[in-house]
Amino acid sequence: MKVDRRSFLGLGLGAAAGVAVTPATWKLMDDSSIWTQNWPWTPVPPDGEVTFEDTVCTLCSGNCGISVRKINGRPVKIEGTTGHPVNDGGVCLHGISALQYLYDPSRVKSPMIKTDDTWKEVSWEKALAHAAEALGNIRKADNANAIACITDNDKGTVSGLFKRLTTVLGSNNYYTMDTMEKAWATTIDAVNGVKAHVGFDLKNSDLILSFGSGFIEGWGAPVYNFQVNARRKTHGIKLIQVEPRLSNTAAAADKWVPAKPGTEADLALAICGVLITKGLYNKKAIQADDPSFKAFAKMAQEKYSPARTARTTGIDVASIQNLAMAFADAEKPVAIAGRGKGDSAGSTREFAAVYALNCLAGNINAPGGFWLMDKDPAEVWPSIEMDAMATQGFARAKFVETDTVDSLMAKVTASAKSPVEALLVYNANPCYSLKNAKAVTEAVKKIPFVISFSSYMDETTQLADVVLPSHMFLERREDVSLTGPVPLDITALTRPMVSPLFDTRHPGDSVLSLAAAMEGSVAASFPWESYDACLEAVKAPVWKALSEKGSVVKEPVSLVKKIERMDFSLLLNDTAVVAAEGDEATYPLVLMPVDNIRLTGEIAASPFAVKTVSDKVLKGTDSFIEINPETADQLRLSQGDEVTLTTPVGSAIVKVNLFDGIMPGVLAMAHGLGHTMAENPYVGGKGVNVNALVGPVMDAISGLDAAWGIRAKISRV
Amino acid sequence: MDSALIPKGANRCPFPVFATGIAVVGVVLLWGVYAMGLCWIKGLNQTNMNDYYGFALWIWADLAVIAIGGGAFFTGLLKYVLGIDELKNIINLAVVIGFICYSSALLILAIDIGQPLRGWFIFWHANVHSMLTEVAFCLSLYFSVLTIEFIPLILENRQVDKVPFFHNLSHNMHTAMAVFAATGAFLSCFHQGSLGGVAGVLYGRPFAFREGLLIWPWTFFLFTWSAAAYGPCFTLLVAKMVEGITRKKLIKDNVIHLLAKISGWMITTYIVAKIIDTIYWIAVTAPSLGFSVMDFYTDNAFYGIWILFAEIVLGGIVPAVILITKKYRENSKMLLLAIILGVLGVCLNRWVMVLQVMAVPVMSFDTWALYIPSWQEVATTILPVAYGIILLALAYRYLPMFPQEKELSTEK
Amino acid sequence: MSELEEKTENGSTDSLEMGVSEEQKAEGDSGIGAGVLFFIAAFAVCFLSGWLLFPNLLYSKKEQPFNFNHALHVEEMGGCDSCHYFREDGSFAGVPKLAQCVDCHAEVMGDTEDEAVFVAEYVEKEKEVPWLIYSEQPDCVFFSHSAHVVGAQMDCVSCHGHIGESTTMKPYEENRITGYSRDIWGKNIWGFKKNSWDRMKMDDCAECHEKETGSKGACFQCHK
Amino acid sequence: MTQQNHGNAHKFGMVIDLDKCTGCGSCMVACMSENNVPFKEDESNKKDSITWMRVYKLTNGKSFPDTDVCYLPRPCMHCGGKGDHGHSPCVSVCPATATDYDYGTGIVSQIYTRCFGCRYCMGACPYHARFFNWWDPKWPEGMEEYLSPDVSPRMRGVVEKCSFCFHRYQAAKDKAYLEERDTVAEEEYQTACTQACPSGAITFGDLNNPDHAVHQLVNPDPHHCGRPRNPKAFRLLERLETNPKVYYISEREWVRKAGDNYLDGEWEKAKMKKTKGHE
Repeated sequence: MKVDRRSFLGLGLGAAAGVAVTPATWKLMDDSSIWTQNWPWTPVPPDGEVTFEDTVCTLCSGNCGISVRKINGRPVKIEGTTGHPVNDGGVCLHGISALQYLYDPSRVKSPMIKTDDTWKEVSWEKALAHAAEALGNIRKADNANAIACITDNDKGTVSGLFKRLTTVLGSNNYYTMDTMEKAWATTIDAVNGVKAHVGFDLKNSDLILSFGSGFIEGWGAPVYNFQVNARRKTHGIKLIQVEPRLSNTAAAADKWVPAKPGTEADLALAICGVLITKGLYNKKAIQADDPSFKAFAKMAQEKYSPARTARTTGIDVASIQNLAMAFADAEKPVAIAGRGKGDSAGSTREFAAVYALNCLAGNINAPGGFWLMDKDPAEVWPSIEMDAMATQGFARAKFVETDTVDSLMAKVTASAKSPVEALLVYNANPCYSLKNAKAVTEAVKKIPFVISFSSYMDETTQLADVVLPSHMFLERREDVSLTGPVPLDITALTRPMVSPLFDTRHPGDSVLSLAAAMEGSVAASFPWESYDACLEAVKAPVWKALSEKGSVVKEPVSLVKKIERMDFSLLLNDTAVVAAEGDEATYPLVLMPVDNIRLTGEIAASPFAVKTVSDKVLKGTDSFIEINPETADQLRLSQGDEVTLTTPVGSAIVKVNLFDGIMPGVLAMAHGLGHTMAENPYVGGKGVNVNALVGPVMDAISGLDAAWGIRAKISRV
Repeated sequence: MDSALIPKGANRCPFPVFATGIAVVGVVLLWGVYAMGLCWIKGLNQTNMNDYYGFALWIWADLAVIAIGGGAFFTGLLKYVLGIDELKNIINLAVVIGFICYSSALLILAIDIGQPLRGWFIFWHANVHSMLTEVAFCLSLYFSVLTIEFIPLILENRQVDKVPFFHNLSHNMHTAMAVFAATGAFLSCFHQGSLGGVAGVLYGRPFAFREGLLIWPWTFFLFTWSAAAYGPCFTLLVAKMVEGITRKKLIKDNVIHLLAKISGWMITTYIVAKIIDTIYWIAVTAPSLGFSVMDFYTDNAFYGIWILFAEIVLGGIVPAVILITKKYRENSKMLLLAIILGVLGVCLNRWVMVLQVMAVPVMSFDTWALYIPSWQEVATTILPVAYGIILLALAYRYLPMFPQEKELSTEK
Repeated sequence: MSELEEKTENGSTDSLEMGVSEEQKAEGDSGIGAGVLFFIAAFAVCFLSGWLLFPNLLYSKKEQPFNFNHALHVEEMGGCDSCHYFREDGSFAGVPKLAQCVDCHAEVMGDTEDEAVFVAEYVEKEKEVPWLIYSEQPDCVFFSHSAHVVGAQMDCVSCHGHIGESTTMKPYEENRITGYSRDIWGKNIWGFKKNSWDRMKMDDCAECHEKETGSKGACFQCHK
Repeated sequence: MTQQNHGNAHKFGMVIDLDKCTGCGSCMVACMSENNVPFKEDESNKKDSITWMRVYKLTNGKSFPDTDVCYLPRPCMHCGGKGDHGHSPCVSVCPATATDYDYGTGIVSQIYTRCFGCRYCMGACPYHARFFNWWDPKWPEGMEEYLSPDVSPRMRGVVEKCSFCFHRYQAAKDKAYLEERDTVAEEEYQTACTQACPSGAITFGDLNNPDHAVHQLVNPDPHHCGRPRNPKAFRLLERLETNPKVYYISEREWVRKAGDNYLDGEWEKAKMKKTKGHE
C-alpha cells in the first residue's frame, strides 16, 4: 500500500469524524470557555464569616470613626461608623482607601540602614544600636541639643513619647508641623492671652462667612463639615465664600465673593469697619470704650473703609456693605479662616481680622459660634531623669525661637555646617509638605544623621540614614485626640484591625526600645515595658472609658471660662500684611496652591484617590495650572498647552487648564502631586509638587509660615 | 513549475514572479498575523480603543468589507434567481470576493471580541433581541453558503477536475447553485440589514438611531440596499484592477456595462432613500431628542458637515449619475471614477455609522471622543487586505475564474 | 511580464500535463483504498480515545487530607445543620472550621486512625483542614442556602445527594482545564444525569427554578 | 415571569441631590473598594478608567465671576428602556444575554463570565456607564488580600458596570430568608456609595414603595414610566426614553437643563409648560 496524500486525507477525515462523535470536542469547547472564566491569574477572594470592627481613622485631623468589614478576620472594606459624633456613618475617600495604605507598595517592610546611598534591611537590634550609637556620640560630644525632633503635632501619647525622648536626650529642639489650629491658637493667645483650642459650632450657625477655607474640601474635620454643608439645605444655613477662585466650596456657597488673592484680611476688616460704623455689633460682648478697641475701630473704619477696601479687594462698596449687613442680620453668624484644608498655618493678621468679626458678632463660646475650648489631655507622665549631658544640652538656647520646622530648616540652610546633627522625624514629611520643598530637601541632606519613623518610603524617609518603620494606623493601638476645629472634645483609641504585615513596630515601642538602647537616664525615663503599658499608665485618668468604649467624648465640652482681655492692637501693625513673594514686573501673575479633596499632602494619596483625580488636574505625569480664559488669551495659550511656570523659588513644566471660575491674572495649582516614591508607581512620579514652587513667608507676628501664594510667570515651552 | 495547475489555455506569469509577488504581500500578511497574535495573547489593550470607542477601526473594516462584498449575493441573485445569464462571466469573481470579504469579516470579529474562547456563546446563549445575534447567525450561515458556492470553482481546477468524483460533485453543485444563491441572497439581506440595525437600534445614540418598520430600523433596509448597490461596484473595481495588473482583458465590456448599469440604478434608488432618511432624521428624529443636526458636525476637530456631503453627493449622487448614463458609463475613465467613488462612498457610510456614532457626545456635558488607532489595529485591519490579495491571486492563477478569458485573449 | 507569461505558455505545459495525469491515474485506485483504510483506522483510534481515554485524562484525582465519616457524625450529632449551619446574617457557614470541630475533638475521642491524624496534624497544630469541596461552585456564583433550605424548604439531599450516609470520602476529581470539581459537571462525561444531585451546572439550577417558580430567574439571582 | 412579578415587583432606584454633592469622590472610592474595581498605574485617561460611579464636573458656561460648577455623580442608570419594559439600551443589544433586566428589582445585571467582550452594550449606553477590562486586573503584591468575596473580580476582556451593589441585596435577602421574612427593609439594602456619601446626597430605595425616601423625594409618575413629578427632579437624557432609575435633584435651573439636550428656546418652552402643569 502506498502512502500518499489521499491516505493523509483519510487519516485527517477519520480523526475528525472520530473525535466529532466523542464528547471530547464539545466538552473541550465548554471547558476552554470555563477556563477563561476562572483564569488562574484572576484572584478569587476567599469567602467566610463577615464581622465588623470599629476603630478611628488617623489619616487627617478629623479622626472619623471607621468600621472595618472583615471576612474571616481579613479586612476587606472600610466604612464610616454610624452614630459616631464626628462623621455619623459618612467617610471620605481617603478613609475608605485606608486598606490601600495598609498594603501600600511603598511601605517600609523592615528596619533599614543606609550606607553609601544604598538601603539595607537590617534587624531591629542592629538598627536601634546604630541609631543609639549615633545619638550617643552627639551626647558624648556635649552637643545633646543638636538632636532635633519633628512630629506632626504634640497631641497624644506617641507625640508625648517623642517629646520626652528629645528632652531626656538633652535637647529642646522639638518641633511640630504647622497647621491652622496652631495659627488659631497663636492668634487667640495674642488677642485674648489664653491658651485655647478652637472649635466652630457650624451645625448650629445660620451664616458661615468663610475666608478662603476649603470648608467642604477637607478643611478641619472633613466629613463633619460635609454633613454641616448638607444641613444647609434643610436648616437654612447660609454660606458665603471669599476666595479668588471658584472652589468647590465657593460653588456650593450661597454667595461667592471673589476677592483678590491675599486681601481676605482687608475685606474682613472692612466688614468690621462697617459693623462698627453702623453700630451693628454685639454691645454686650464688646467694651466700646476700651482704648484698644477704639484704636481698632478707628483703623477698621478709616484704613479699611469700604471705598479703600473696594480698591484693594476688587469687591465693590455695595457688596462689602451687603456682606456686613448679611453678617449683622444673621442670628448666629460665624466667620471662619484657615486656607484650603488648613494643612498649613497662615497670616496671623488674617486670622485676627476674622476673629475680630466673630468678636463683634459676640459669638464667642455661644451656640452656633466660635468656641474657645479648654481641652484637658488627661495624661499623667512620670517624672524624667536627666543626666549631665542632658541637663547641659537642654539649658542651651533653642535653635530657632518659634516652634516651626520652616525656621529650623531655614537655619540649617543658612549655616555652613548644620547645627542639627541628628534629626528624628515622626508622622511628618517636611521634604514634601513644607514650602520651598527643594530647599528643605537640601537642608535635610545637610543634617548628618536622620532617623525616620515613617511607615512609608516618603520624601523625607528617602533621605534618612535609619528607618525604624512604624505600624500603620490599622495595625496599632494608640490614643488620638481630635485636633480639627470642630466643637467636640474626643479622645479615641485606634485598635489593631490586622496583625502587622511587616517587620515594623509601634512608634511608641520604637521610642521605648531606642531609649532602652541608649541606656542610663534615657532608658530610665521610660519605665514601661511596652507602649501598651505606657498608654494605659499615661492615660490612666480616662483609661477605663477609653479602653472599654473606644473613645472618651467630653460632653458638653469645657470652654475657656474667662476671657480677660480682647486686644486687637496686633492688627495695627502694618508689617503683618503678607504679600506674595516676587516683583510684579518680572512675575505678572499670581500662583496659588489650592487644595483638592481628592489629593492629600504629607502622605501621598492612595491609588483609588489618585484614580478619581480629574484629567484637568493630572494627565499622565503632567500637572495642570488653572487659568482664566481671558488671561490665557492674552498669553495666547489654549487648553492643554505645555508651559513653563516660573516663580522666584523654582520652575516647572505644566499644562494649561482653562477655567472660567478663576480670577484673571491668578493661577491655581493643586497640592498633593509630585510625590516621588518609586515603589508606588500608582501615586509616585505624578505631576509637580506645588510646594517646590512656593516659598515660605514668615509671619511677622507668629513666625509661622503665612505664604498663600507667590508671583509667577508662564511661558510656552 | 506549477503549470500543471494553471487552467488550460490560460496565460500566467512565471512562478518565480508570482511567488515573489505573493511573498511581498505575505510579509504584510505576517505583520498582520503578528498584530493579531498580540491582540489575542496580550488582549485588546494592544489597541487604542477605549470605553468611549468600544467599536473602532477594524469594526469599520468589518462592516466595509461586508458591504463591498455584497456583490457576491447580489450578482448571485441577478444571475441565478433573476436569470441574467451574461453575469455568469463575472459571477466567479464576485463569489471569490465575497468569500474573501466574509472570511475576513469573521476573522475580524474573532479578534475583536475580548474573550475569543467564549465566542460561541453568541450562538449558544443567543439573545434574539440583539442585532448582533442576527448578524452572527446570518453571517456564519451565509459564509457557509459562500463556501459552497466557492467549492465548485475550486473543483474546476485542472487537476482536481480530473478526479471523477470531484468532477461530478462540481457538476451537481452547479445545478443546485440557484438554490444556494437564493438562500445566500436571503441570508445576506438579513445580515446586511442587521449590520445596519446594529447602529440604527441604538436609541441611546441620537446620531445613529432611526425609526423603522417593526423591529427593524431604516438603517436595516438602507444597509441591505447599499450593499446590493455598491457591492457590484467593488466587484467591477477588482475586475478592473485584476485586468490592470495582468494587463489582460478578462471580462467583456457588455458584462461590465450591464453590471455597472444595474449598480447605477441601485445606487440611484438607494441614494434617494438615504436622502429621504437623512432629511427625516434631521427634521424629525434628532430634534425630537433635543439635537439639531449641526450638533453632530461641530465642536470637534474632524467630523464636519463635509462628511455628510462626501457620503451623499460624492459617494452617492455622482456615481449614480455616471452609472445610469450610458455615455458616461461606457467611458472607461468615467466608469472607473464612478466605481471608485461608489466604493469609497459606501465605506464612508459605514465609517460614519460606526465611528462617528461613538464620537458624538450624548450627555450635554460630555465631550467629543476622537481616537487614533494603534499600529496593531492598523496591521490587523490590513491583514484581510493582504489575505484577500493572496487568495485572489491564487484563485486567478489556478482556477478558471474568468470564463471569457480564453476567448478574449484569442481575440487579442 | 506578459512576455515571460507567453513563454511559459508556449513552453512545455502540455507535455508536463500528460506526465502528471498518467501518474495520478495510476495512483488513483490504490489511493482511494488506502484513504478508506486510514480513515477507518483514524476514526477508530480517535473514537475510542475520545470515549475512554479523554475522560480519564481530563480529571486529576486528589485524596482528602484524611477520611471523614459522615454517617458516624450524623449518628452522633444529628442532622446536617448541626455542623453545616447558618450564621446569624443568613449566610451559610459551609464546611466547618477547625474551631467548631475542636468543640468535640480537643482530644482524640474515638479509635479511628483518621481522627488521630486530625488531632495530631490539625487540632494540635491549630491548622485548618484543607478539605476539597466536591460541590464548590466557581467565584461567579452566589448560592443562597437560606433561600433554598429555609425559603423553599428543600432538603440537602436534593442537591448534595446522600453524602450524609457515606462512611468514606471519595477521591476529589478536579478538571485539569477549568479547576472545577467533577461533581459540578457530573460523573457522566456527556453530562447526563439520573438524580437531581448528579450535576450542579447552571442548567440544573435553571431547570429546577423553571419548574418550581415558573422562571429561570434573573442573572443576578445567582451571580455576583 | 415578567407578568407574574410585575404586581409586587420592586424597582430599586437612586436619588442624588446635586445641591448637597460636593464632588468629594467618596462615592467613587466606596464603589471601587466595595466592588473590587482594579486600578492601573495611570488612570488619567478617563476614557479608559473603570469608574462604575463617576463624578462629572459641570459648569454653567458663564465667564468670571458668574461661573458656577456642579458635580454630578453618574452610576449605572439601570434603565427600564422604552416604555419601561426592561429593554434597556444595553440589555436589548447584548448578543449573549450577559446582561439582563431583572423584572423583580429593576436592576440591570452584568455577568462577567457570560460576557465575551463584544462591547456592543458600551456603544449603546449614552451615559458611558459601562467599562471594558482592557487589561488583566492586577494588584500590587499583597493588596489582593483586601478583595471582597461578595463581588467576583473580573477578568480581562469583559465589560463591567455598577450593579447597584446587588450583592448587598443578596446578603439582605439571605438574612430575610433565614428570619422567614418576605421583605427586605429599606435600610437593609443600601448601596456602598449611598452609605459612604458624607453629605448624604445619595438616597437609595424602592421607587415602587411609597414609604421609601426615594419615592417621596421624586414622586415618580407610574403612567409615564416613572418620570419625576417633583419639578426640581430630573433624569439624565429623559428624552431618549431610556427611563433611568437614577434621579437628580437640583434647585439650580442650569443644572436641570444640563440633564438633557434642548434645541434653542426649547427649555424655556418646556419650563412654561411644566409650571402650568403644576398650577
